[in-house]
Amino acid sequence: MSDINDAAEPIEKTLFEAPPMGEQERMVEAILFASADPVSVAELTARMPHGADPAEALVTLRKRYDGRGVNLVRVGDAYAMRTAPDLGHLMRKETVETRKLSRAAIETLAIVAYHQPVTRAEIEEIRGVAVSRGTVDQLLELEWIRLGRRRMTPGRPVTFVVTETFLDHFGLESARDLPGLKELRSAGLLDSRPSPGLTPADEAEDDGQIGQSELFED
Amino acid sequence: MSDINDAAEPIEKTLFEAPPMGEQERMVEAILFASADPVSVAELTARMPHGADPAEALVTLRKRYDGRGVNLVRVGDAYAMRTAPDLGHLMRKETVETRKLSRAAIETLAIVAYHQPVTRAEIEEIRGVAVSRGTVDQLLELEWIRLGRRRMTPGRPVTFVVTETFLDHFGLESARDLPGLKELRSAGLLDSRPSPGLTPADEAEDDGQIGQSELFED
Amino acid sequence: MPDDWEDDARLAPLDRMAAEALIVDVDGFEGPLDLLLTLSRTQKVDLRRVSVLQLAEQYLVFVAQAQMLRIELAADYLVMAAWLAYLKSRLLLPPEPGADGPSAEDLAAHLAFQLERLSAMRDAAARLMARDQRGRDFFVRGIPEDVMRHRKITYSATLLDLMRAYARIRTKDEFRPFVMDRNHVFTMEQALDRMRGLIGYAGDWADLTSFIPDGWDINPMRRRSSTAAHFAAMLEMAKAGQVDIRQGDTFAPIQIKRREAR
Repeated sequence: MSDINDAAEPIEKTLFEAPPMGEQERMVEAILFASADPVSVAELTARMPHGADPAEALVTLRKRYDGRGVNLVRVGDAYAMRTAPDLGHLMRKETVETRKLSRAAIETLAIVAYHQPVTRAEIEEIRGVAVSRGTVDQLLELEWIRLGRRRMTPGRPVTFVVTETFLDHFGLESARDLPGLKELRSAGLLDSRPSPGLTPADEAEDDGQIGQSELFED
Repeated sequence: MSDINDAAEPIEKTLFEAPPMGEQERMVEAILFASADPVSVAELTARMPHGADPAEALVTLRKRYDGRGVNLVRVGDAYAMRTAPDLGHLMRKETVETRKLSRAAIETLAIVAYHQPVTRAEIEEIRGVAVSRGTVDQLLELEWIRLGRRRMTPGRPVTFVVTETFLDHFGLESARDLPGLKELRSAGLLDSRPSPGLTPADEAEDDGQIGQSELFED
Repeated sequence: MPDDWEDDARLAPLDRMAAEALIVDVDGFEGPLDLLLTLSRTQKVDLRRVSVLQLAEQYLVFVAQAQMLRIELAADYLVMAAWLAYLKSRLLLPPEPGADGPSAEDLAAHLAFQLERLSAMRDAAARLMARDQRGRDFFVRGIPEDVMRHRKITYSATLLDLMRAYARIRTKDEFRPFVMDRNHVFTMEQALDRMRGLIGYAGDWADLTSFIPDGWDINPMRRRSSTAAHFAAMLEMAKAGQVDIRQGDTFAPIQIKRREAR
């Protein structure tokens, strides 16, 4: 949480008295309730009066909503109010029919999530098949993946990473909370293991330089 | 509140055990939160498990949100969650953008500053191009120029002068503090090539049309 | 055909059924790796201990059958088949002493790794999709309140901007007399008219400066302008073949004479 505190540290504390914590909690509550999308601590700070510390208010507010019908959840660096997942059956009326994702799209999404930042060539190597433009486009359109930094290898290929919208959709606090991530990593299945010489896909140009250290960097 | 109780009176109570009141409250909370429109008691009853008493849950839930950042309010025959009225100001976001003045505006401003009081026709004569209404309006709106006395010439045209706000913005004590042509030249801001046949002494002559005596009157 | 039947007969009935099912379904596979993963399931072992040799054979049988049934296989299936045939031979033969490159065991291990990784990613994808999802299991605020955005624009300008702007206008201003003041300018057209008239009277060589009219030789600006105009007019006439030009030395007076008509 230290990063949150840093972000919320007001630069000038002198000019106005910050509102009492109870009031700050009400303000955070009102702002989060009003927004369908997660709100970052920085934005909360910007919208609240001078000297307010939304990070602290978030902690107490989160406790207050613990076990309620609506919960305060963390999404990446932002926070949002969401109905408790166990009450989903009451909300069928609100369900938005989402397009069925193809198997290729689901697998590609999982590979981006678990291997990010990942290049298209790496996705293709893992799936053993070419990734169609439409698959990537669909995930980009859903705003579940976005372009990351270019890889510093010959050709400077673009990489893909998952977005906050992705985290929000799957109720994840961060990409570190992906199910089974630790097990996959300790089994070495997230390594970019260079193929020994000739390989069927002949993907000599792309792998090897991924560097595990780059995974899940912020 | 009697109407609520009437509407919520369950007709058959026998088939299933109704969920405990705490659970019912959570359900009402989640449904109200997620609904796009206010929800009536009848609709709550229809969506909640058999035997539930949303009217009672609404009463406790309303108390729970009393004084919070979000309140449970009654809208006609239905209920909804709304931001506490005193926090409405948080739903506004001020963004401050800093822009550079356009070339036309800064030139017009400079002419007003150096030649005040100056008429629009004079500004146009000095700039050599027409001055758009928008440019003058923008400077008036910024309160950097204001209307001065009317010129005692045919048509009695209005004049423009610079304001206190202008002096304040540019850190000047008075318009007399503006650097003169010689200073501009020695600062390298004026093209120092003297035009043929024109001696520095001639410079005074074209100021003459503007009415030298009128310059910098207050 | 008999050969093919013989091949087929070597397969265990279960394997044959599996292979036939696969053939029917060839369009359902997402590439050779997907097919290999499916084939490996028939071994019913941990993917780490999968027999790549056995897998290679299964794959080659699959491809052979597909070809027998005249099913068009995509190129990458055939590339994989060629590679697996190569790997199979490498696995069966003793390693050549002093051979370069990775060993057959390394290649087999990497293939097993690829299969395990693909399988793990599929499981991960399934687990991801099984999570509570927004809009299906949990919901956002149904009546989001729009944040009213008030955009406040402040304009900035510094004293230097102001001075620069003024300097810009004044610089323009200073050139104005030069443009406006036509009475100090003698144009080439004027000089040309004048010289055409005069040249006929001057039968012999005459100094160019003698053509300059009275009143244009004292004021330096007028003198410069008229000299330039007459010089240009002279060149124009020389080009038209109307005059000859001569000059004794550098900076010596320029003399002109009408060219005799032939």
